[in-house]
Amino acid sequence: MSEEQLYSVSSSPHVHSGASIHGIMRDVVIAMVPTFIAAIIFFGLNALILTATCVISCVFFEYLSRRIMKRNNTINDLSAVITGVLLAFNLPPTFPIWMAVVGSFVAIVIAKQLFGGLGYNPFNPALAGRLFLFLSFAFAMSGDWTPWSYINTENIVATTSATPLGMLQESTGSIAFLSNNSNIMNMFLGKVNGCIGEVSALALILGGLYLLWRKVITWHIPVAYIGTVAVFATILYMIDPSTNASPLFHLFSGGLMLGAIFMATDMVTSPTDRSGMLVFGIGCGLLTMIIRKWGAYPEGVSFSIFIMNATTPLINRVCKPRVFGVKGKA
Amino acid sequence: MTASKNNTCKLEACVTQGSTCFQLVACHLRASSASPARRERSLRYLKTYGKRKVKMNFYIELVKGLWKENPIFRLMLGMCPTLAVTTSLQNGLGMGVATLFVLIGSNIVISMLRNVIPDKVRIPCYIVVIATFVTVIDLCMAAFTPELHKSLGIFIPLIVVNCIILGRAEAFASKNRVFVSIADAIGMGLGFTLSLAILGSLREVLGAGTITLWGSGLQVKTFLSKNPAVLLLLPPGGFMSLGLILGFINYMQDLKAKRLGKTYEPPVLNGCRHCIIACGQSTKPKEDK
Amino acid sequence: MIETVLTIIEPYLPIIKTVFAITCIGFGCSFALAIAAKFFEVKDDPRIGEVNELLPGANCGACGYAGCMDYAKAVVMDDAELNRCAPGGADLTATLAEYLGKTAEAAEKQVAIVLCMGTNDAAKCRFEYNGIADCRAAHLVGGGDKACTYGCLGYSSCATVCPTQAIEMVDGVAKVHPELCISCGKCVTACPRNLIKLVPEKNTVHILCSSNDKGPIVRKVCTKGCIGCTMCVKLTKEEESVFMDGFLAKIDYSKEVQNKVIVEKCPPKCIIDTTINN
Amino acid sequence: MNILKAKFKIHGGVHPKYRKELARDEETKRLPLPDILRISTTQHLGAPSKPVVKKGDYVKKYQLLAEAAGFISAPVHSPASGTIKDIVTGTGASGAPVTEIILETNNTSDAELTGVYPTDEWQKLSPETILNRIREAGVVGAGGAGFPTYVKLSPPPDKKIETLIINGAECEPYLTADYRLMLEHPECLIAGIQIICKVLNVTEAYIAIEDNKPEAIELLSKYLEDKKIENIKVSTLPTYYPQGAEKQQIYSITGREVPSGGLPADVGVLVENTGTTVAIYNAVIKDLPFIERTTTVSGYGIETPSNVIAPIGTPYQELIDFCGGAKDDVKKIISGGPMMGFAQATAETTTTKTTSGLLLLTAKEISQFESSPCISCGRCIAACPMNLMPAELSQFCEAEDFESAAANRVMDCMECGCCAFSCPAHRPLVQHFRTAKAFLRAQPKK
Repeated sequence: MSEEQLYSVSSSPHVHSGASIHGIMRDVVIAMVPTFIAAIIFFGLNALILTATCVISCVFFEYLSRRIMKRNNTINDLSAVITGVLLAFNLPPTFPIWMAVVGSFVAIVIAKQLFGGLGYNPFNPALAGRLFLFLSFAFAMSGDWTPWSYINTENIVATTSATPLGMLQESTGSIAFLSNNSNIMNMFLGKVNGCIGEVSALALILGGLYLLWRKVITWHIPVAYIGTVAVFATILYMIDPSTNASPLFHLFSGGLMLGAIFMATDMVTSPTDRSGMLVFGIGCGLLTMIIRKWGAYPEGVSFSIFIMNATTPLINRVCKPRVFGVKGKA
Repeated sequence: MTASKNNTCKLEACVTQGSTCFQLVACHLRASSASPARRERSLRYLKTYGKRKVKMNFYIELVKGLWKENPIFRLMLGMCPTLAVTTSLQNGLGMGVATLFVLIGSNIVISMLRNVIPDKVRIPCYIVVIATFVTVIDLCMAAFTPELHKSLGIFIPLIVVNCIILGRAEAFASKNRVFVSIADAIGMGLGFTLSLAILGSLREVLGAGTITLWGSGLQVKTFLSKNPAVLLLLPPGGFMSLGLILGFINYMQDLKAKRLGKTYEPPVLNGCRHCIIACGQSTKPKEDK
Repeated sequence: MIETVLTIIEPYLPIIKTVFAITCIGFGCSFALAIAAKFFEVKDDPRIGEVNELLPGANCGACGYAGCMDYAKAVVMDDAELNRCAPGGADLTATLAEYLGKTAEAAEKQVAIVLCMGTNDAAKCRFEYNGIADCRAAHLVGGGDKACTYGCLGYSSCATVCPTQAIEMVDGVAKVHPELCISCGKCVTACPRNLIKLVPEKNTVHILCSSNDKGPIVRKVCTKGCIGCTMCVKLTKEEESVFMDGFLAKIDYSKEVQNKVIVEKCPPKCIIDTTINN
Repeated sequence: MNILKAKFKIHGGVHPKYRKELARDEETKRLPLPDILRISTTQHLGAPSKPVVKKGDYVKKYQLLAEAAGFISAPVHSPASGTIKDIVTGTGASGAPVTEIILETNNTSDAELTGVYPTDEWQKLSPETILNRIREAGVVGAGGAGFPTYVKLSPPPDKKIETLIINGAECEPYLTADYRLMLEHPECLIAGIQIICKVLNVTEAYIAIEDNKPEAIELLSKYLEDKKIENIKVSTLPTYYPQGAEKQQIYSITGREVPSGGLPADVGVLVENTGTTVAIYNAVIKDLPFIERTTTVSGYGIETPSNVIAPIGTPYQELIDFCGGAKDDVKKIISGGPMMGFAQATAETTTTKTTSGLLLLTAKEISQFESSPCISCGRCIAACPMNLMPAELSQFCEAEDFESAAANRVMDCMECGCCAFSCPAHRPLVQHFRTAKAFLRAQPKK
């Protein structure tokens, strides 16, 4: 008996649903494919190169830092790939390659591995990388770019070099133009200037639906986030349509869709309970609109998610489900 | 040889600090377990620990602040000015020198008055002494280096509550003779200045692409000045660079200990049993079974 | 005359005013402090603080009090025994006795010892354990994976609670470094199998087995287990320092083992003499 | 039709692969009497019973082997005639040491019963007599915990039981013993329910069955209709784990929440397992003590999965051999269901009154735990039927901060395993809670 194969003994349960971190991350990668295709369609080779750079350097830094810290290798869980893709999605198409590598370093090493790796990072690594680049290399982050220019530069009619939100901030374009239907349609499809992964709301929503179908994310954060922005923008629009853009403009401009679907729903840095997720989403929405309306920067998605990430432990503390059989607050 | 000396010094440091670093002592005992003789000596220190009778040495007191008990990199004191003013080498040096001056002055006076000051009101007394010297250096800097004074701003008056100064007054000057107190002050002050200079130059090189020693006259521009990572000049950059330096120091200590065939254990006093962040250390997979 | 003085000190007047004001404030404050000290004084035996200074400050709780300060209070106020502080040892007891003008007998220094030798190659496993690497958790799952139901599980729960890191896991069995042990007894309570005992330091001969099973059963699961052959008891018949408890030989720690030949004679070699083995 | 659909939906729950098809259509078979039975004296929750026989004694079938040692305890009877070989300390299914009476059987039928009552005469007995008979027969909850039924059926006088629920949900994967029992012996089950109703003076009874067992639902409702029994209804529950958990089942059917730390009697409900009900029937009507039970032997590691009636004290190896033997790639032997059962180190462990299943699982079916960090995906919180926050609790447990764990109600955890089942990081959550609960229980009450 003793020389035979011993039976395995562990605590119950003895069966498992089969879910794994790798599987979840794989689903997220799949969900990002439509956006990636959209990015290549709108920005051409630049998008491809940028994404490849970020992914490769993120995986490389992940491997290297785990190696130096003598921890087990975690590149197989694909979280570094996701960080890379998300970081690239948050960069403008003309962004210098070396800066993208620096951003990947900050994202993986400083924001993630120095905190202990996947599961311990208080902030979304891609977001941390983006904010580092945004605050450090403000000029490069607002790089001029005209969509379709890689095909034929003469076809450009209505697009200017600034992002829609940038125009709103500087009031360079008239509010009426920004809110007109064809412009909104362009923004929905992604035919505007912006970071490579944030322009096409359509592709992002497709990815989000896939994630919902695969039960990787729940509806709470995206719906609360986008809903809050919509309500906020509607109120502003109803107060004064001449100085405020339409709610649809706010929904499809900037990184809102990308943030709400892919960044805010990052499991590690968002609350765990459903009620907490709603609070988190509403907080993100409010902060985003406050920054867009009254802040110094045209876009507030990154900042708002980053700030709400910091409040996640607090939200987790407050928003707890009512324990079965316990009357009132636990 | 050097290693044993190191350990002994560390032990002495623990003992003189008078803090409850029993565990630290034990850590070093484990680290020094290679040679029985060394262990024996360490154990002797452990026994005399409660009585705290260690001879003072001017040189040891002077040198310890530079590295072994560097107030910033090893003792983590005075974080507020450290993070706030080190946006350039010049600022770091200025702050360091100002602190050095206050530290020397306050250590001398407090050490002289140590038998006069009643125990219960010692903290107000220290504050008064320190505030006097801070006022002096504040006015002097305003007069002679107005630019620097302007850029350091509120942090010069805030030296009053810098815990390095108060800490040395409380932990050292109030218990020791003037002579060694001066050595302690110089060592600690220089260590502080050195750390600020390192931190300041790092942040300036990366965040602005320059190194400023004295205004725009003594300023070197590096290739980074076109595209500097401005974030490093902002407060988060201060935290990040300080954290990276601390991590690097621990890493180097670890490598050094490995070379000597030991394991380096960072000075953790309370252990991590009560830390709520489950870092997975306590549930390492079982080895070789 | 006064006018001349005034003209001389005229430029210094602000300074004089300031000094005067500060002095007044200083006096006022110190007066207030003095009054406050008188009114709000908490009667406190100054000896408590000084006794606390004498204590090692490890706050290990070996004395049975909440910490060193608590023990100092108990020593001064409640006449607690002076020999309770294990880390301080006999020296401290003497110092305290001298300081407080009392007489006290130093407690014998005790060290923890793990009564098991079932290393990875000596003891067999019953099953493959898959779960938390913690003895208490492993003990709850099927009673632990070691085939011997008495033996050390080797998941280092004792080593984790040890405040001085005196316990090391060697080959799957905990081992105490006696020179680092401060006899706080934390490991004794941490061990789910009650393998760790505090024993007087002067005893150097130990029987490192806790299995109370009959010989054949022990032999089946561990090559280093006490098989209850009673040889050591017979060899130490005169001094009566070893006795049988069921099927397990135990050292009577109130006596010292003189006949150290039992270390050599023990068939499974589970008796050790620390003076020889280390 | 007397089929009721459960109205209330509990929070959480999971859908494991049920794999009931392995043994669900297997007719219950009777195990030939093994040569050696090792009867544990810890067949139930509470104090182990005290052996009244000694080594060398000759015992007859149904004879008392060990008597109840205290209020919460139950007697143990001999499942066969034979000689007591020894009384030793062995290992129980949970891994804890137990006292075992080793019985060498001789396969003669010199059984003695105190007296047999005709089936219809039990109506005339007083509730006290019935209760007494249940106690003397050593009936305990057959679902898993093994709470002595006698104690359960004597609620404190200030608590009035209004509703009786017979738990036929059998939500654990693989297990089909209760299902077979319902299909094969509906008359025993219904009579058992009527006995309990009489004892407790309850008028309303439900048989709770998950809707993945339509045959059982149909058969029982038809039986009830034919016999014109009005006060017993079949209640169908949606299929998910842990539907069979007492508190969750009460909520599903009645909408009442059993208070934390309370008993079902606090909300006027009593839940009995189907196996227990049949045992009550046997005890009261046939005067048979609880000496055997139906056990499902299943899993991909066994040649022919079956439902077997085995006497208590049967070594698992006998059951495995009876079912065609184990396959080579068996990695885990589990006593009970895969979600809450105990993994066994050997097949030497013996069955008890609570052994509802014996599973031989291959490496493909079982899960491996890792202590990788929590990625706070919240799936455990979504799955927890007690609405706890397992992710947070496990971190408290990992840091050994058991006070905080208790403050966050770790004691309300029923160890159903939903959290660990759905954890993508494969964290051993339930084990953390078990350790914490064991620690907290050992602490003196403040």
